Amino acid sequence: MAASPGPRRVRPKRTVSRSVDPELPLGLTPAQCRHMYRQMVLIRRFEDHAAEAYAQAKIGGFLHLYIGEEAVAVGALNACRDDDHLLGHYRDHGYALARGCDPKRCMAELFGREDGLCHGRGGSMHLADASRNFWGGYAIVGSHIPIGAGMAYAMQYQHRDQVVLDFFGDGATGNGIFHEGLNMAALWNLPIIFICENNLYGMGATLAEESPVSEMKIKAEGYTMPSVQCDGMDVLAVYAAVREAAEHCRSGQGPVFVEALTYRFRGHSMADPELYRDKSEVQRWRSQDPIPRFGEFCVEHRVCSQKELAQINEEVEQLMLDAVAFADQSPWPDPAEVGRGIYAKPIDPEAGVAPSVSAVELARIEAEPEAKQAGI
Amino acid sequence: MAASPGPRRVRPKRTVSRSVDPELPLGLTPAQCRHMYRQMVLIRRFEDHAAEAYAQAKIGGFLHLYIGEEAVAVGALNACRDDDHLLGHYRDHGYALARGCDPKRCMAELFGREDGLCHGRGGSMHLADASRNFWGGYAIVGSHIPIGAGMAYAMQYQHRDQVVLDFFGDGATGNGIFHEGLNMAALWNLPIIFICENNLYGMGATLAEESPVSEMKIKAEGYTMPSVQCDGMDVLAVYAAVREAAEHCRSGQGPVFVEALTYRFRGHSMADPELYRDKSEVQRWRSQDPIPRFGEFCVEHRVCSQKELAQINEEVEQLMLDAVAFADQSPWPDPAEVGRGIYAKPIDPEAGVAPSVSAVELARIEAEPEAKQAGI
Amino acid sequence: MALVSYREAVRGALRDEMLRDERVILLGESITGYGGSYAVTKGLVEEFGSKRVMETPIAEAGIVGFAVGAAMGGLLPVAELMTVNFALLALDQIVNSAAKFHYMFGGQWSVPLVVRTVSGFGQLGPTHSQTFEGWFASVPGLKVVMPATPADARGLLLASIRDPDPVIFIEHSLLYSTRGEVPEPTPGEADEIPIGSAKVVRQGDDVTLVGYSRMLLQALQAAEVLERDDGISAEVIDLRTLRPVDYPTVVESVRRTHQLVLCGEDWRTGGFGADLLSETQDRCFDDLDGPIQRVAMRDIPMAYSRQLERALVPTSDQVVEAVRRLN
Amino acid sequence: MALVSYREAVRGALRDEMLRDERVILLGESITGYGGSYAVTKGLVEEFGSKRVMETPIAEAGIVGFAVGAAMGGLLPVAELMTVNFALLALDQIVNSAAKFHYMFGGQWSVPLVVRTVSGFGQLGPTHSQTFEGWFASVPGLKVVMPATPADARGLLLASIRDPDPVIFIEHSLLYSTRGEVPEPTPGEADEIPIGSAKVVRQGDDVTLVGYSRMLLQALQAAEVLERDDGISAEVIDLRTLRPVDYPTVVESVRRTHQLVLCGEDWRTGGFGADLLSETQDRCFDDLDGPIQRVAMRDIPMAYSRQLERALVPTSDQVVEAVRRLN
Ligand SMILES: Cc1ncc(C[n+]2csc(CCOP(=O)(O)OP(=O)(O)O)c2C)c(N)n1
Ligand SMILES: Cc1ncc(C[n+]2csc(CCOP(=O)(O)OP(=O)(O)O)c2C)c(N)n1
Ligand SMILES: [Mg+2]
Ligand SMILES: [Mg+2]
Repeated sequence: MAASPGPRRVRPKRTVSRSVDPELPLGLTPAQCRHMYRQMVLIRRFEDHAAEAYAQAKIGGFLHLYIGEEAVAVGALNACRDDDHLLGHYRDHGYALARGCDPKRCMAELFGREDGLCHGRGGSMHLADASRNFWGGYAIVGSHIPIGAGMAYAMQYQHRDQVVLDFFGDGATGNGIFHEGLNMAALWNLPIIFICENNLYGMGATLAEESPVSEMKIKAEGYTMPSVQCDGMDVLAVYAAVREAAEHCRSGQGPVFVEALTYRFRGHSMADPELYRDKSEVQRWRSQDPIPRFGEFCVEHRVCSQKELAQINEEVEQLMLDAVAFADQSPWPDPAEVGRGIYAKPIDPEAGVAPSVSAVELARIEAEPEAKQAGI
Repeated sequence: MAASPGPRRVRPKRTVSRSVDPELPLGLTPAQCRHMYRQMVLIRRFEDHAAEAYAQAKIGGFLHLYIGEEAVAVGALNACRDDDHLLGHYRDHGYALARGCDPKRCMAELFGREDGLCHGRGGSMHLADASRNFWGGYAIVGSHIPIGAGMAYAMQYQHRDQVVLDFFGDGATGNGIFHEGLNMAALWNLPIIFICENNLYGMGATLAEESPVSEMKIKAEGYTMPSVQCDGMDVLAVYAAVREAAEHCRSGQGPVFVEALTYRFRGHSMADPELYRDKSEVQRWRSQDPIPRFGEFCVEHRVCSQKELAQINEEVEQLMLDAVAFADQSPWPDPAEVGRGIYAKPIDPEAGVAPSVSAVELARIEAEPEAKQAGI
Repeated sequence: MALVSYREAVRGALRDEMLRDERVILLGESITGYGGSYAVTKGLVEEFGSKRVMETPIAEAGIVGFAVGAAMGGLLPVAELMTVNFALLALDQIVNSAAKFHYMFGGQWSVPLVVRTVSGFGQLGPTHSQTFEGWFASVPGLKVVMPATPADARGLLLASIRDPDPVIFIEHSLLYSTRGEVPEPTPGEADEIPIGSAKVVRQGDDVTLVGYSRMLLQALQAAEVLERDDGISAEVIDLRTLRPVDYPTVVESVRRTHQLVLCGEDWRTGGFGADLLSETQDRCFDDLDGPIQRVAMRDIPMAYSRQLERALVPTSDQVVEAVRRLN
Repeated sequence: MALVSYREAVRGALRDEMLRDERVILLGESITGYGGSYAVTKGLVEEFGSKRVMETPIAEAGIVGFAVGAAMGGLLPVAELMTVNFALLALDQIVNSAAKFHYMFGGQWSVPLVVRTVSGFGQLGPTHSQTFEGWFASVPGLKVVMPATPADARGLLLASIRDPDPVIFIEHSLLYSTRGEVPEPTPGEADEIPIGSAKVVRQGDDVTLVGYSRMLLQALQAAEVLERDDGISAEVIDLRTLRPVDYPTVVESVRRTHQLVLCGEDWRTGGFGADLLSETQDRCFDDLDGPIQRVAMRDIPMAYSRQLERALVPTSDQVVEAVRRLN
C-alpha cells in the first residue's frame, strides 16, 4: 500500500456553463485570470524564499510548504467574497497570500519578528489577519473544523451573509473532530464550505493507510451534505466548484463539502526525508504543476502573452526580495513583552481585592447533606 | 422536532431462509426459543427489582434501565458464540444477563457489595465478567468503540476466531470517537460487529437533534462497512441480523454495522423527568413490547404453552427475589481495602530504591545544544 | 435579597444576561427538552428558543470548538459540559484553542467563551466523580472560577459571560440545592463579582483555612467545631477564583495566623492544593509555624460503593484533624 | 557498554522487546513509512511488518482506545502519540479507560499498555511546545516515566512494556541526539530499570537539585557552575519516574542538605514541581533552611519567535539563581 497512483484520471467535468465569454469560461475576465495566475506565482515564490530562509536558520520550527497545491487556495478564495471567513490548517501560506495578506508581514511572521502578522507569536503555522477575515492557520489537525462551524453559526444567527471556508487535509478526516464538526454543520444547516485538500498523504501515511475510502467526499455523505470533487491542480476547476458551493451556502441551503485532488511537491515539512513515496510519483504530479498549466491556459485564451507572464514572475520576484529584506530588518519582539497579551482583560495575581465581610451573609447558606442526583 | 414517530413502519425483511424447520425460523430449536424468552423476562424482572431497590436507596448513583430493549441483547448474544467478546455501554444489565452472568452478583454490584461482579467498585454502569468474555459496561459515551476494535485486532493478530460485539446508542454516533473506531475497524478489516441500539433518544436529545440522518446505518457507509437495520423489538430479527453479521466477521470479511430499532420504555435514568417525549409515544412503543410479542410467537409456534410461559415468569421471579436477598446480605466492601487494586503491580511510594551511583556514568552523556528538529 | 438555590442563581444569571444581551447563547447536551442534567437550564429553551439554547450532539470537543468559533464570530456562547469528567474530551479545544488564540494570533481577537461544567460525586463511580480544576488552573489563557454560594455563582457567572477571555466555570452538583441570599438585580448597579477576588468569609486569628466550592462549606463547619471544641479561632477564605488566585488575601491572612490548611476535593497528588501550597510556601515561608496542611481526595479512583466512597471523600472532620495536627 | 543516542536506546528497547515477545506491537501516526516524526521507529516496520508496526489514522483518542482494547485482548501495545500536546486529544482514554479499568472492574483484568510520547520545544509555537507530566502523574492507575539518559530510556522502557499497568512514557525531543553509555543486553541478566526508583547522579552536601528529563541535564550543569563559582556542593537526583515518586531518596537527601530546588519544564502554576514541593514540604518541613525553590516554565503560552522562546524556557542559569537565592 506504499506508493499511490499518479495524477487522477477522473477529471471532474465543469458543470458551469461557458456562455458568458466565448474565450473565458465561468464568466471570468482577463484581469481575474491574471490575478489568479499572479497569486499562484506569489505563493510559489514566497515559499521558495521561505525554504531558503529556513535553510539559513532564519525560520525555525516547522515549515510546511504548499508548493503544488496553490490552485486550491487561489481558486477557492477567488470564487468567494473577500469578507467571507477563512480558516485553514498549518500549511497556510497559500491561504494568507490568496486572501491578500501582505507578503512582507507574512514573511516577518515566519522570521519570528515583531512586524509579523501575529508579532512573531504564532509563526508559520499560525498566520492570521482578522482585518481580512482570515482567522488563521491551525496546527492541531482538524481542530478548526468545529470552530469554522461555530463561526458559520454566528453568521447565520446574526443574519450576516458571509460564508465560511474551512480548509483541511485528507488526514484530518480520520480524526473524530472532523465528524463532530460536519455533523453540527449539517444539523444546523450552516453556511460553511469544507474544503478537503486531498494530497494523498497525511504526513507519512498514505491515503490507503488512513482511510478505507480513497474519496474523501464520501465521508460527507453520511451527513447528507452535498459533496463534490474537483481537480485541485486546475485553478479553474476549483474556482468553479467553490463558486457553486458558495452560492449554495449563501442562499441558506447549508454546508457543502468540496474535495480538491491535489499533491504537495515538497515534503510534509522541511524535516521530511520523504521515504514513504517514490520520486517518480512526485515527478508525475509535477508534470501537472498548476502554475504553468494555468499559464498556458492564459496564453491560449489570450489573457496575456508569454512575455506578460514572465513579467508577472519578475514583479513577484521583486516583491519577494522586498519581503525577505523587510523580514530581515524587522525588529525582534521585545522579550520583556513576552508575558503581554495572554488575556484580553489581563489578570494581575498581585491585585486581588478581597472584600472582607462578616460571616453573617454566608451563614444563611443551608447546606443539604444529600443533594438531588442528576440523571446523567 | 420534538416527539419522534412511533414504531417504525419499515420492518426489515428476514433474509435468512426458514427452511430448516417448518415451524421455527432460522434453524432455531424450541429450547433456544424458550431460553431467549426466559432471558428477556429475566432482564425485565431484574430491572423491575432494581428500580424498586433504587427507590429504597439500596442502589445509588445512576441506574439506566434497559426495559423495552431486551430483544436486542438477547437476540444478539444468542446469535453468536459464548466466547465471543462483548462490550457495551452503561445501560448494561441486559448484556450481563444475556451473557449468563449470575443475577445475584449483578444485583450485588448494583447494591455496591463485595460479592458484586466488580466488588462494588463499578456499580450499575460497569458490570463485567471477564470469565465470560463480557468486558464491561462503559460510561463515557462511545469510548468503548475503539476499545472493541482493539480487542478485535488482538483476535485477528492471534488467529483466534472470536468476534467482538460492541453495543452503543444512537447518541454515541455524534461523538468523534465513534468515527475513529469505525474507521480503524474498516481499515484493518477487523472481526467486530457494531450494534447500534437506536432508541430515538440520547438522554433528552431527540434523534433529529443529534443527527442529520435518522438511520444510523448510514453512518457506517462512509467506511464501506456492510450495515443492516433490524427491528429491535423482535428478538428473532435481531438474532437473524447478528447471526449473519457474525458469520461475515468470523470468516474474515471485516466489520459489520447492525442498527437495531428499539425504544426504552423508562426514562434515561431513574432521575429523568421525561419532559422531552409524549406519554402517548411511549404507549405506542409499549404495544410493541418484545416480551409478550415473542411470547405469542412461542405459543403460536408451539414452543411452549401460555402456562409454561407463566411458569418461566414465576421461576424468574423467584430467582430475582433470591438475587435481591443475596445482594442485601452480601457484605459491604471493607473501607480499609479501598486503596487496593489500583494497579496490577502495586506501586509503593515508600519503597523507592535509589541506586546511588557516582557521576562518572552520567558524565558520558554529551548534550547537543540544538537537537535536530522533527518534521511534524 | 432573596433566598435562592445555587441552581436558581446560575439559571437566573444565565437568563438575565440573555435578556440583557442578544449575543449570549447556550449550548450543550440535554439542556433543552431535558432541562439540563442538573436542571439548571430548565425553561430557558421555552423562553429563548432553540437558536439561543441549542441542543447539541454528544460531542464535547465539537461543542467547545463550535463555541470558540461562535465567540470569534461575534456571539457570547456559554457551553455546558455535562460534568467535568467529560471535559477531558474537550481538553484540546480548551487548552489549544480557547486558551491560546488571543496570544498566538498576536492579540488580533479574543475568545469570550464560558464553559460551564460540574464537579461532584455521589456513587457515580470511577469515571464520573472526578474533578480537574488544578489542570484548568494551570493553563495560561484560561480563567477558572468555582463558586461556593448562590450569590457568588450569580455574580461570578455574570462577570464570566462579560469577560472577553475564556472562563471555565465549575459548579458543584452537591451545592445545587443549597440556598443563600442573592441580591436582587438593581438597574444601574454593579451585579458582577470580579474574577480574581477571594473573600474572607469568617475572621479568625489562629489558623487560615482556604477552601472553594463544596470544600468551603466543609471548612466553615470545621471552623465551628474548632472554635467550640478546641478554642481555635479559624479564619476561612473562599478562593472563588482559581486562576488568577487572589494571593494577597491569602498571604495577608497567613501572616497573622501562621498556619494554613488548604481544602480541596481533587486528588492530593497533583491537585490544585499542591499549587496553592507551592506558591504560599514561597511567599510565607518565614511566617509559617508548621507545614502547610492539605485536605484532599485520596489518590484512589472513586469507587461506586457507598461505603468506599465515604472512605475517599474529604470532609470537615479531616479539616479539623489537619488543624489539630498543627496545634 | 556502548555509546548510543537516546533515540537509538528507545528504538533498541522497542526492537529487542519485539524480538523477545511476539505480543508487543507498535502503533501510531507516521511511524512506518516516515519512520516516526523523531525517527525513533525507523526501520521497524521493515523488520517486523505492518501487523506489528501499525500506521494509524490521525486519531489520538482512537489510537489509545484501540491500544487499550488490544491490551485487553492479550497484546502488549506500545502506542506512540507524536507529541504530548496531541495527547490532550486522548486524555479521556488515558484517564477514564487505561487508568481506570483495573480498579473499576474489580481487578478482573489489567491494561498492559505503554503510551510513548514526546515533550520538547524549539520554535514550535504555542500549541506544540507544552508538556503535561504533572497531569498524568496526578492520575491514580497510571505510572509515569520520564528518562533523561539513553540507559534509563532503555531500561525503563523495557520495564514499562513488561509492566501489567498502563505506563505513560515521555521522551524529550531535545534529548534524542544526546548520547550515553548503555549496557549491552546480556542474556539472563536483568535489563530493566525498575519503575519508581530515582537515582542520585551527583553527590553533594549543600543543596539538593531534583530534575528529570531535559531538566536533569540543566541541573547537572548548574551543579558544576555552583561548585566552581560558589563553592556550593549540590546533590543532583534524577527522578526518572514521576508516578510513583521515589520520595525516600529525595527526603534522605534533603535531610542532609536542608535545601531543595525542583527543576521542571512545565508551567510553574500547576506544574509537577508544585506537587513535589507539596509532598516534600510535608515530609521535610523541619529540615528545610529556606523555602523550596522551583525552576519551571513561565506561565505564558510558548511563543514562536526565537527571542521570546528563550525568555520562557528554564535553563541551568535559573537553577543556579534558585540556589543562590537560598544561600
Ligand atoms: C491532532 C494532531 N495529531 C497529529 C499532528 C501531527 N501532524 C501534523 S500535520 C499531520 C498530517 C496531516 O495530514 P493532512 O490532514 O492530510 O494535511 P496535509 O499535511 O497533507 O496538508 C500530522 C499527523 C497534529 N498536528 N495534530
Ligand atoms: C462523553 C460523554 N458525554 C456525555 C455523557 C452523559 N450521557 C450519558 S448517557 C447519554 C446519552 C447517550 O445516548 P445513547 O448513546 O443514544 O444511548 P442510550 O442512553 O439511548 O441507550 C449522555 C449524554 C457521557 N456519559 N459521556
Ligand atoms: Mg494530506
Ligand atoms: Mg439512545
